[in-house]
Formats: sequence, structure tokens, C-alpha cells
Amino acid sequence: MTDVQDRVAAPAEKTSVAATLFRFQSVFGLIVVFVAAIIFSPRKNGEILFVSADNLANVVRAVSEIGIIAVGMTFVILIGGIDLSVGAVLGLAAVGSAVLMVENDWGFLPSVVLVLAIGLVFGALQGVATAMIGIQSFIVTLAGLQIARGLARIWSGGQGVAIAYGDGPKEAPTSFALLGERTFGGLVPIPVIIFAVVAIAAVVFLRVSAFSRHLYAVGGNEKAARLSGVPVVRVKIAVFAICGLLASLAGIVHAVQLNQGSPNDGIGYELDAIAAVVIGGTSLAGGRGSVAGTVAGALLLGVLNNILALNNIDSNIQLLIKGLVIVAAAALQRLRPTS
Amino acid sequence: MTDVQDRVAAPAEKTSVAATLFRFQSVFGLIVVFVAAIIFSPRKNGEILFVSADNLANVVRAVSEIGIIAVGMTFVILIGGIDLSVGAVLGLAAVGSAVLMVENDWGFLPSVVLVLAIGLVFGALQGVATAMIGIQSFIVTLAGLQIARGLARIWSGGQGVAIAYGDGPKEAPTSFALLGERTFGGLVPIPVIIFAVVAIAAVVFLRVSAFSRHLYAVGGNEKAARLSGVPVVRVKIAVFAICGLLASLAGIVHAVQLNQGSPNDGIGYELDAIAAVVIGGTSLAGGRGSVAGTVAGALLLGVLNNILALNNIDSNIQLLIKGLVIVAAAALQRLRPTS
Amino acid sequence: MPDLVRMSAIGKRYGGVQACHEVDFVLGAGEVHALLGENGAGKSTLMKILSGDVTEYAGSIAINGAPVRFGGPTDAQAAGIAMIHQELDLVPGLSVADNIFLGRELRTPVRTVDRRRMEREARELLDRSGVSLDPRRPVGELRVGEQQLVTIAKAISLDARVLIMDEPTSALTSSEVERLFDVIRELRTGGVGIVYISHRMEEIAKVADRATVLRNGKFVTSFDPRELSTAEVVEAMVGRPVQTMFTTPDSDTGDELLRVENLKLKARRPRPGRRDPDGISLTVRAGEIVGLAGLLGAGRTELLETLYGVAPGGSRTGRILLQGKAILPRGPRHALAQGIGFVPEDRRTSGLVLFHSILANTVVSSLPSYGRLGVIARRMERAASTRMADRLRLKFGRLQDEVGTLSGGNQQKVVFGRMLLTEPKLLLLDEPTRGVDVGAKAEIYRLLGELAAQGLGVLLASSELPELVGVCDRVVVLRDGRDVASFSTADSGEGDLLAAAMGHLDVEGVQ
Amino acid sequence: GTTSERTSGAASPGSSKSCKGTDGKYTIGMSQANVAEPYRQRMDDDIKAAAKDVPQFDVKFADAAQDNAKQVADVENYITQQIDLLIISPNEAKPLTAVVKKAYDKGIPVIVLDRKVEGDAYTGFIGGDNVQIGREAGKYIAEKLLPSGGNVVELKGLAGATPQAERHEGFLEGIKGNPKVKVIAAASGDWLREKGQSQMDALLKANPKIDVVYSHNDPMAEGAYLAAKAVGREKEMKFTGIDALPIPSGGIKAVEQGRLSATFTYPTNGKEAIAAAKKILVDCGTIEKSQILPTRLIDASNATKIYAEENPTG
Ligand SMILES: Nc1ncnc2c1ncn2[C@@H]1O[C@H](COP(=O)(O)OP(=O)(O)OP(=O)(O)O)[C@@H](O)[C@H]1O
Ligand SMILES: Nc1ncnc2c1ncn2[C@@H]1O[C@H](COP(=O)(O)OP(=O)(O)OP(=O)(O)O)[C@@H](O)[C@H]1O
Ligand SMILES: [Mg+2]
Ligand SMILES: [Mg+2]
Repeated sequence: MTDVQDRVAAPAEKTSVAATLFRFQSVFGLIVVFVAAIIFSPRKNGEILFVSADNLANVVRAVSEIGIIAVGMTFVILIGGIDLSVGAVLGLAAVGSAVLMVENDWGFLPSVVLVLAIGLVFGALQGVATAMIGIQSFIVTLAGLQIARGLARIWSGGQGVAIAYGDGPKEAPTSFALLGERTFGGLVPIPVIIFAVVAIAAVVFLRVSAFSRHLYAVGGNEKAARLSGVPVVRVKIAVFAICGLLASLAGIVHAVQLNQGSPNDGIGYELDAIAAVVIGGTSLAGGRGSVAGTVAGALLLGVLNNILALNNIDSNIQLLIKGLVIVAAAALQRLRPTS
Repeated sequence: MTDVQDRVAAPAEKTSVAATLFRFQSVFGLIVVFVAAIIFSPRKNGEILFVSADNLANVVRAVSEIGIIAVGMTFVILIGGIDLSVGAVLGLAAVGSAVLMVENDWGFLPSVVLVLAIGLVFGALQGVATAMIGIQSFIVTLAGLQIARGLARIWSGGQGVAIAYGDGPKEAPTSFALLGERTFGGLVPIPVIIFAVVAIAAVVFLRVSAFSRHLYAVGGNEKAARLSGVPVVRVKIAVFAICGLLASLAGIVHAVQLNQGSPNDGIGYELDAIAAVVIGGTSLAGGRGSVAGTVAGALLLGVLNNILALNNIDSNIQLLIKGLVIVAAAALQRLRPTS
Repeated sequence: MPDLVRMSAIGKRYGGVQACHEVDFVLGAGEVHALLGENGAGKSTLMKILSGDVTEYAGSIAINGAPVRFGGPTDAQAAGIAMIHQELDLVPGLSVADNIFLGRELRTPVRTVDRRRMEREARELLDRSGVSLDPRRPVGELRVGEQQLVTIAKAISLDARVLIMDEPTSALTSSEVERLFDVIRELRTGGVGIVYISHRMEEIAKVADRATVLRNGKFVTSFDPRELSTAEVVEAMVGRPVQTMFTTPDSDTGDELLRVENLKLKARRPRPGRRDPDGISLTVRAGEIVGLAGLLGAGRTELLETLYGVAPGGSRTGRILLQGKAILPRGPRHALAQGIGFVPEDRRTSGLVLFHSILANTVVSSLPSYGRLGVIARRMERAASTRMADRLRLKFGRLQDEVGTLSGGNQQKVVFGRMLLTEPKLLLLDEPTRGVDVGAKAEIYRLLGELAAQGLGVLLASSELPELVGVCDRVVVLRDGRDVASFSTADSGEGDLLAAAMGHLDVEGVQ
Repeated sequence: GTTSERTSGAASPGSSKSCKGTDGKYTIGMSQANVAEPYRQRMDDDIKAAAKDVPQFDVKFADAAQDNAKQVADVENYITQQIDLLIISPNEAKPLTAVVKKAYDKGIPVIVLDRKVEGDAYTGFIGGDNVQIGREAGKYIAEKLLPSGGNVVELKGLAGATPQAERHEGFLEGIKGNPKVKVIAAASGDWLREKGQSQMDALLKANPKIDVVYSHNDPMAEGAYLAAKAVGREKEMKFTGIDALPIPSGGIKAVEQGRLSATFTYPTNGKEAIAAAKKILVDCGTIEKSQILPTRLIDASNATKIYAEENPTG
């Protein structure tokens, strides 16, 4: 029997270096793109524009909404599901915050709480449809996308609702405007901080909570999870609820950044978010992946967009380059030892 | 031994009625929606507008492109994949046919053949990326979507290319125009006939070909299929190639119906096609489903769109209703005895 | 004192199949109760009902005299009932420790997961059942046998009053089985009631106090296994006498079919725990059945995978000769084209599309022979499938039925039959009778004998020593990816094999 | 109008037949290309508002969601419903030509808004002129904002969209008069506010001296303003937009509140369309074949007044 022990222990040791490297594989792509960005960055007066502090702040600001959504999407994908409704929920939340604060003259807190609650409930309902009725989440959330978009259009009357700040009627509280400002010497946009807080909270949560074990179990082997007493239905509903909540948080951030809530906000964001998650190394089959990878994936996309824009690349060529980089980043993931 | 056989055989007879019913389950939804459409159809001078011959022709014509794409999508979903690039490939093909015939003055046959070949190769390349590199098809085709869209924009110069017919320079051959006409006393549009031919060919192909057994096996259990000697890689590449081919066929139909090839054609068609496939009872997990179901699913969506439009339902409310019907139709699929 | 468990008149129907019918079952504290029956007799179903996995059934259950009705596995666990499931139900992405404590994670005072304590306790549990596995390793990396040990550790950790073991040893070799029996005896002394399901008849007499036989979902008899011979037990299960268990073919062996010379595989990306061939030489003659013996992880599976061309990429040295011609196995299609067939170890994940029909599953490897130009002649494929079903004495309703509804042994026959339809020269079998009942086993052995007599060569990896000794002409013993001994079964026994496998004896077997 | 559209309004085959005078009840079908564009949503809203004053009218709306094929189906469905008049704002010209002709040939009067269809199988066209608007914007920048020259960046609409090309083309003509005005960079903002913002982030970074941002629509101009404001450079440059929708989130308000220096009206023609419909159906009259509404410059001097004019109720 000692014989067995040696046999197992030795190779485990040997590969652990490789394993550690692969654990951070999702960051590889980001590093590669980052270095490429520095190389290809335009320079002005000797300054490498890409790495200037405010450009980097812009890069992160630009991905903060997709990033927040992608964190929620990671949860959903980890349980083997998918959520196509996030972009539409973002739009609904953006409209909601604008309408409540501007047209209904609600205060900051009640508006934000109601909007977040709407996202949470919307997500939870989608969770119920997939977990309890057993409809595939792709189709539930495809329908959810249309429903959320329809609701947003009805709620806003079809037009963007402009947000003006002040204490008067038809003005949003100035406290709301703060969410869109920059801090730390005007350098770091608040949306970036919100994104960072969400991401760190999610990473810590996945690391220490029992719930996260359940989530991986549901994604990895649902039957085993059920037999072990994992409340599968509850986990699924909770995960979709979290995703809806984060999408509506992103919607609030969106509205405050653009001073407007429009029912057409967030069209197509779901695909960007999914791309960030997958580039970050999370398997669409469920059970395998991490939020840290997702953050790296979102930043990769952000850096890519930024460097293409800094160089004024033709928008059509940009499409080609982005497509190829996404495939390359995903291919990098395949180097992982366990397939 | 006989004892066991009896035990199994008798109830098998009993369930075969239910089985037969369930086999046509995907058609149930269509029938339900069809009957509802008749009931809710507006009437003019005693005529039920919905069932008038030219309205029905319009319904099928309107879904013919999505239908052709959905047939290819069925193949991809049967092997457990997904193809998000079909809408963009449709756009690329529409642009291609317009540019080749109008700007390059190519003949009908060479243009169509080249455009179909482009779709085939584009699909095959995506197949190679998923089958040989092992990247998830969702992400490969998400990138493929962007690449095809970018290519279409570049090829067309960013503008829709109008198609005029005639023998002169910068005119498309009149033989091409025939594809958009109606036949059988001006009633049945040729696109409908193309769709029907594609669908019937696909049904027959899936029924009799050895390839189809391989396809279902790959979707059902890829590892088992590989160990059984199924050429998994080749099957996957072939399936994506077929899907690309059919998407570009739909693009040709699109161009001829609209007398134009525009790089923005087909945006979002992939989701409609997937919805048709899933409503038709094909499992996104792969290995289970049928083209007949997909055709029923596509028609269901077409009838739904038509009856909502005939009743002039507000477009926002339409979004809500469509979302709910999609969920309901998918829920109906869950009644299947084996889950 | 009331019985620990009393199940009365239990009934369960799956569609047209009556899996259990009016079954009574009683388990006492400190009793090891074997549950026997052919594949599909209803053993697992009965126990799934007891463990709360199946919640809709007829009849009643009482625990310590108090009637219960569980709403799910959690309820049953709360009532002190734990079950080791036949199918290894673990989460591949989670670590061994996480799997063991899944659903009842240990917590720190601030409600976070106490990873350190879980790992420590997992290590202790594993030690207790005789394995040394790093509790931090992801379960997906473990070999099947190791996974089985993890499920055992997990069940033991529940400290249950009733422990149900549904074929806990199907992927284990004798030394792990012995350790498990030690654990079972320990638990029994502590008053735990144990239900033990196994198709390995020799285990029953060793460990069980009482045995109940089910047949076609009905109770047949109950007895003390130490008082009946194996033949009598088998007759009770099958309902008729089964002649000889093993039919060692003494047919003449023909020319050399397969020759493996000093085969080594160095994987490009080594996986922990994988034991790739590290210098294996052996031969298989036409008409010969050669066994592969070895401990857990000796490298049997990996050898067969390498020969079939499905091992992960890497550099290969040594030679493989098929009928005197050197071959480089490139993959299943290539292997099949050369006349090499392979029946994988895990039929559910690697063998079958469970929700496809029996027909589709049997013919998938031999489709080109049923038609022309890629078009299948349905009559031909049905005929072939029917022929194979008859030949294997497959128990089934209709060819259209989903293969997943068949019992385990019959599923195994379908995988087997699929390979036979390709008309191979050499058949590579990896644990072909895992989870297969005695009757079906006898049929598979009979069939192997027949095929060998027709000139087929067989390389059979098995963890069941009686099977190796009974079925094979010769057995090659592997250890650490090397062949360490070769025995003729005519003049060696299980003891010799085991000793060689464990490396205790420095026997060089008789060639 | 820049194009040589004949305005000789020989009554269309449809108009006389469908006119039933003031006692008639009329169903009008409005086929909109895409209500996800604020401009087009406003067009629908204007039509709805104007139709309220014509008791004989019952207007139905359809949204093609930016899909030519869907718009063809929408018009087909209107034909099936036997509507009395079709108003269409085509997604693109060529693809809608055939189905518009089909309606027209069936005797349904057709009013085409904003974007023309080909040929002359429609009753009347009402629209703006994007080339003209681009030219006006160019002139305004070259003459008013940068008389002594300067650097301009251009934020374009969605690649492939006709107005995008026309607003670009007109603009280049407009600034020709002042060679010291240089377009130093252009980026595509896909008509979207957030895309305008993130594109402007990069443009600001790459170009230390920007004097004017010429945006193909107001939302992108607003996005660009937000980007400049974030780095404290919004005072260094001027922003101009196009569309000037009289809604709270529209360009007129942005000018009024000082974010944009100017914007140019791109008339929705909703009111005019209902007036034309009334002329055809109720008054049994004829309408001009082509009616090009001029653009108006909105700047700080007239923004408040025009906003009030366009929204009489407030
Ligand atoms: N989920 C299910 N759906 C349909 N039929 C089932 C299901 N589970 C079991 N059956 C059927 O019920 C019968 C009893 O199955 P069960 O798994 O209890 O047999 P078993 O005695 O455990 O056999 P084995 O020794 O092969 O494990 C079989 O005929 C089987 O096909
Ligand atoms: N680290 C790993 N990752 C993935 N698969 C593995 C790993 N280690 C082993 N395997 C797989 O596990 C199987 C071997 O496990 P198995 O349970 O067959 O061992 P065994 O039968 O006890 O030993 P052997 O067959 O090697 O003598 C093979 O299919 C092998 O590919
Ligand atoms: Mg069983
Ligand atoms: Mg093995």
C-alpha cells in the first residue's frame, strides 16, 4: 500500500509547477495583449499613450459594465447555464433608475434598491423556469431578453430618459451623480471601483463559501450534487438571481455614466460578457472556471478595443482582428492539461 | 428469459401511442398557435385574413431564410454545438452575390457557386477550430460572426450593393431574379420552394445516411462515438460546413428577395434560428432532435409574427408575447416522457 | 427491539418496467445483508428508494419501527441512511475533500468553509479505508478505482446507521477489497446495518451474514450465504442452474497475432496518476485469451488505450506488430480498420449513447457494411443488430428502446456486440464484466471461448482474479507500467497472480 | 432637394379611389424601420400626435427592428389587412422598393418618409437631405467655430448606413471653403452614446489638440462630451451634433444646457406625413411627389424657443 502512496505522490509534485502556471493561464492572454498594446501604442512626445494613467483608467472604465455583468455570467456558466438576458436587463435597469429618479422624483436609495430588486427578481424568475420547469437556460433567457427589452421600452415610452441633477422636480438627486465621478485625484472612475468591489467580493465568495462548492457541484455533476444533498434548485435560482442583480447594477452604472437611461442600452452586451468569461477560461460546459479569469478576460477585451481605437484602425478591420484574438485567446485555454 | 421479454414487450406496445404522439410533439405547438391564429385573425368582408392563400404564402416566405438557416443549425446543435455566425454569413453571402454579379459582372452560376463555396469553407474553418483545436463552438462562431461581418463590410465598401437586372454592365443576370419570383400561378414564392427542398433533403438525409448516425452519436456521447470509430473530427467539420453552406444559400435568397446585398443583413438571425430549432424539440445538449421539428418551430415563429402583425399589436407588447410563447413552447417540450 | 430497517411490499414502476414488486426487505443492526440478483433485478431501485433518491413508490418503510417517507436524499441522510451509488457520482472539478463533504461542508465560526479541517478529516477517512490520496487533488484526475474509494470514504464519513453499498468493489482489486472488508467488519461491530450489493459471488460468503435474492423485481429467497454453495446461490438468482462458470477454452492456439516489444510511451503532457506503458512486452496468438492482471493503477487500461491508439499524445518507443507487421496505432478508426476492437472500461461514459436506441448503439461501428454510397439499408442493419442480440442473448424489448433502460450487464453486451459486428481479429477488453451479473458473465465467457475457437485473439484486463484464472489461457501481470510476470493458467492460481502484482514474490512466471 | 425629383403631382392611381371624404374611416399603416433609434421613435410619436387631430384616422404601427426583410413582411401584412394608406420610413431604399410598389399598384397611396425608395411607385416623399445637413454643419464649423482653422475629429455613425456616408460627404464639402480646418481623426461610434464616449476616450488620448468634435448624431456628441469632461478637456473644444430631437434626452436640450455648441434638425416629418395623408384621403387632393424639409441650425440663441415650439404642451 505504501507502494501506492509513492506512486501517486511523486507525479503530483512534479506537475504542480505546471499546474500553478496553468492556473494563471487565463492571465497569459491578457499579458500577451497588454505587451502587444505597449508595442503598438502610438507615442506622443516620448510618452507611450497606452500606458498613461488616464488611458489605463479609461480602459478599465470602458469594461466596467461588461465586467460586472461578466462576473454574474461566470456564476451562471459555472452551473452549466447561460444568460442571454443580461444586456436587456441592463437596459431595463438603466431606464428604471432614470424614470424613478427623474420622472417619479424618487430618492437615490429607494430607486437603486427597487432597480436592483427588479433585476434580482427577473433573474430569479428565469432561474425558476430553468430549475423547476427544466427549460434550457439558453431559451429561457432568450425569451427573457425579449421580455426585459419590451418592459424597458414600455416603461420609458420608447425614448431615452435624460438624467439632469439637482433638487428640483424632474431632477435626479446629486448623490446619484457621484456614482459617475472619478476619485483618487480625479483619476479612478467610481464605476471602476464598483467593478473592482464586485469582482473581489465574487472571488472571495467563491473561495470561502459553501455555496460556491455547491455551485461548482451543480455545474460539474448535477446528479452527484443532488444525491449529496445539495439544494440544486435553490442554487440555480440563486445564481440566476445574482446574475440579474449584477446586470441591473451594471444598468445603474450605465445610466449614471451616460446621464440617461435608454431602453436600447446594452444591446449585444451578453455576447461580450460571455466572451470575457470564456476567454477567462471558464468552460461553457460548467463546473470549471473562475471569476479571476473572467476579470482578466474582460480586461483583455478592453485593452484590445482601446489599442485598436488609439491606432485609429478601420472599424471593419477591427472586427476581423477582434474575432481572431478571441479565437486565439480561447485556443490558449486549450493548453490546459485536463481537457 | 421469455418472462423478461414479455414484461418489456407488453407495456412497450402501450406506450407506443404516447410515443407516437410525443414524436410529433413539436408539431403540437405549431397546431396550437395555428388554431389561435385563426381564432384571433382579423376578418374583412367575412374572409379570415390569416388563412387567405397569399397571407399563408407570405408567412412561409417570411420564414424561408430563417428556416434554411435553422436546418443547418439543427445539424450543428445535434452534434452538441452552436453556430452564432450564420446571420453574418448570410450577410456576407448577400453582399457577395450582389458584388459579383453587379460590380464584377459575373454570371449567375459562377457567382452562386463561389458564394456557396465561401459559406462552406467559412463554416468548415469554424469546424476545424472547434474539432481540431477544441475551442468551444460558441466562442469560435462568436468570433466567426465578427469576422464574417467585417469581411462583408470590406467587400461591399460598407454600403448595401443594389442589384439591378439586365444584360448590361453593372447589371445582374435576369436568371438570378427568377429566384425571387413566385410560381404556381404567382402564388408560391421560389424561396419557399427552396426552403422546402432543403428541409425535405435534410429530413431524408438524416433518415437514410450513415453520416447521420455518426452525427447523432457525436452529439449523444462524443467520447463513445470516437471510441466506436466514428470520425468525430470529420463529422464536426462537415456539419459546420453544411451549416455555413445553408447560411450562404439563405444569403443568396435574401439578396434576391431584397434586390440588394447589404453587410448588415441577417443581424440577429442566429438567435431566431436557434429558437426555431429548440422550439422544434432539438436538445441544445446534442444527440436528440429532428429537422421536421425545426421546420415546425420555424413555422410556429412565422405564424406568431404574422398574427401579431395582422392584429397590429404594439411592437413592445409583441416582444413580451413572443418571449412568453417561446418559453411556453419550450416548456411543452419538457412533457417528453424521457427527460 | 424493532428491526433497523423494514421495507414492506415495496413497488416501483418505470414506464412499462416493474422494477420492484411487493418486495419485503429487513435489515438488522450490526448485520451485513447481501442483496443479490441478476442485472435489472431491482436491487439498485430498492436501495434508491431506501436512500431517498427515488421518492415515488408503493409500500412502506420503517426505521427502528417508525414509519418514514423521505422527500429526498437529504431526508434519508438525516435519518442515518447513506448510500454508495453504483455509478460513481462525484464532481470532477472539485477536490477529493470537497467531494467527501459536499452538501455538509465543515464551517469555521464565521460560516466560511473550513478547508483545512476538511482536508485533514478527509485524509483520515481515506487512510481508514486504506488509500493514500492527496485530498486536494481534483477527483476528475483520479482513476476509476480511486474514485470508488473516494465514494466509500464519503459514505463512511456520514457515520450512518444504515450504509448501502451498491457494487462498491466493481473497480477494485483484491487488496483494496480486503481493506474494505476490514472496514465493514469494524462498522458492523459498531452496530451499523450494511446492505451489500455485488456480482462477485466469492465476496458474498466472505462478508455477508444474510443474503436476499431478487428476481425480476420480486423477492425470491433469503438465506445464510455461508450455508449455500455458489452454484446454489446462482441458481436462486437466475432461476435455473448455470453450468460451469468458466469455460477455459483448451482450443489450439494459432499463429502469433499481436506482439508488443518493449513498448514505452512518454506522454507529451503527463497527467498525475497516469501509468503509461514503461517497457511492456507480450504476445497474443490467434485463438488465445491473454489476461492482464495488476493492482489499481498498474497500467492495464493505459496499455489497452495505447494499443487502440487513444492514449494521449507523446513519444512512443518499442514496437507493436500485428500479424508480423509493425503498426502505429493512430486512433480508433485506424485500429478498427486493422481488425483491432476495444471495449472500454466505463460503458456509460465511454461506451454508449444512453438515450439512443439499442439498434443505433450496436451498429455504429460497422455502418458502412449496411448499404452503399453512405445510404443505409435499414433491413440490413436491423438484421445485423438482431443477429447480434440473439447471439449475445440480450434481454430487451425492442431494438428501438433506449439502451440506457437496459440493465448493466445487457448494456455491456451491447458495447461488446458492437465490436463483434466489426469482425475484429484482436479484441481488447477492459474490465468487460464490471457490474455484470453471474449469468451474463457466463454468457460472455462462453462467447469469448467461441470466438477464440474461431481464431480471435483476446487481450483481457480484469481486476477479478477468478475471472482471469478461469477464462484466460495465459495471464500477464503488470506493475508500474511494466510486465513483471506471465503465467499459464493451467498451472498457476490466484495467489501467484496476486503475489506478482504486489511485487512480493520475485517470481518470473512460467512462459 | 438636391436630387431632380419631379414634383409634377399627377394624381397617383391610388389616391382618387381611396378617397371617401370626411365621412370615411381610414386605417393607416405606418411601417417604421427601427424604433430603437430615438429619431425614429420620435417620428412615430409625432405621427401619433398629429393623427389625434384627425378623427377619421386610425394609425397602426409596425417596427422592423432594422431588418429589411422584416419590413417587407410588415408591408405585406398591411396589404393583407387592406389598409387605406401606407406611411413607410424604409430601413433601406432598394430592398423596400418592390414591396412598396406592390402596395402602390394595389391602389394603396404610399407616403415615404426620410429615406427614399427607388423608382416612382409611391405617392409622395417627405424627407430631409443628409448631404445638405452635413454641408451646413461643415460650413458652420468652418465659418463660425473655426474661422481661423483648427483640428476636427469626426464621430461617424454605423458603418454601412446611408446617412453616415451622406453626412460625411456633405461635411467634407462644407469645410472645403476653409482649408485651415483639418479633419485629424475619425472613428465609428455606431450612433451610440456609449460608443461615442469610449471612442472619444481614445481620440482624446491620441490627439492632444482637438478644437471641434463633429458627430453624426447627438447621442454620440453627448458621449464625446462626457469623455472630454472626464479628463477635464471639455472646455478646450466644441461639440456639434445632428438630429436635434425635441425630447428631454435630445440634442436641443443639450445645446440649451451648453454641452453642444450646435445641432442641426433632421426633421421627422411626422406631422407633415399626417397632413399629406389627410390631403389624399379626406380632402381628395394630391400632394407633391417630393417634399424636402430644410434643416435648421440650433444654437444657444434659439434652442429654448424651438424646444418650446416643438413641444407645445411642455
Ligand atoms: N431511471 C430509470 N428509468 C427507466 N427504467 C429504469 C430506471 N432505473 C431502473 N430501470 C429499470 O428498472 C429495472 C431494475 O433496475 P435496477 O437498476 O434496480 O437493477 P439492478 O438490480 O440494480 O441491476 P444491476 O445489477 O445491473 O445494477 C431494470 O429493468 C431497469 O432497466
Ligand atoms: N490524471 C488523470 N487524468 C485523467 N484520466 C486519468 C488520469 N489518471 C488516470 N486516468 C484514466 O483513468 C483510467 C485508469 O484508471 P483505472 O481505474 O482503469 O485504473 P485501474 O484499472 O485500476 O488500473 P490500470 O487499468 O491502469 O491497471 C484510464 O482511463 C486513464 O486514462
Ligand atoms: Mg444496480
Ligand atoms: Mg483499468
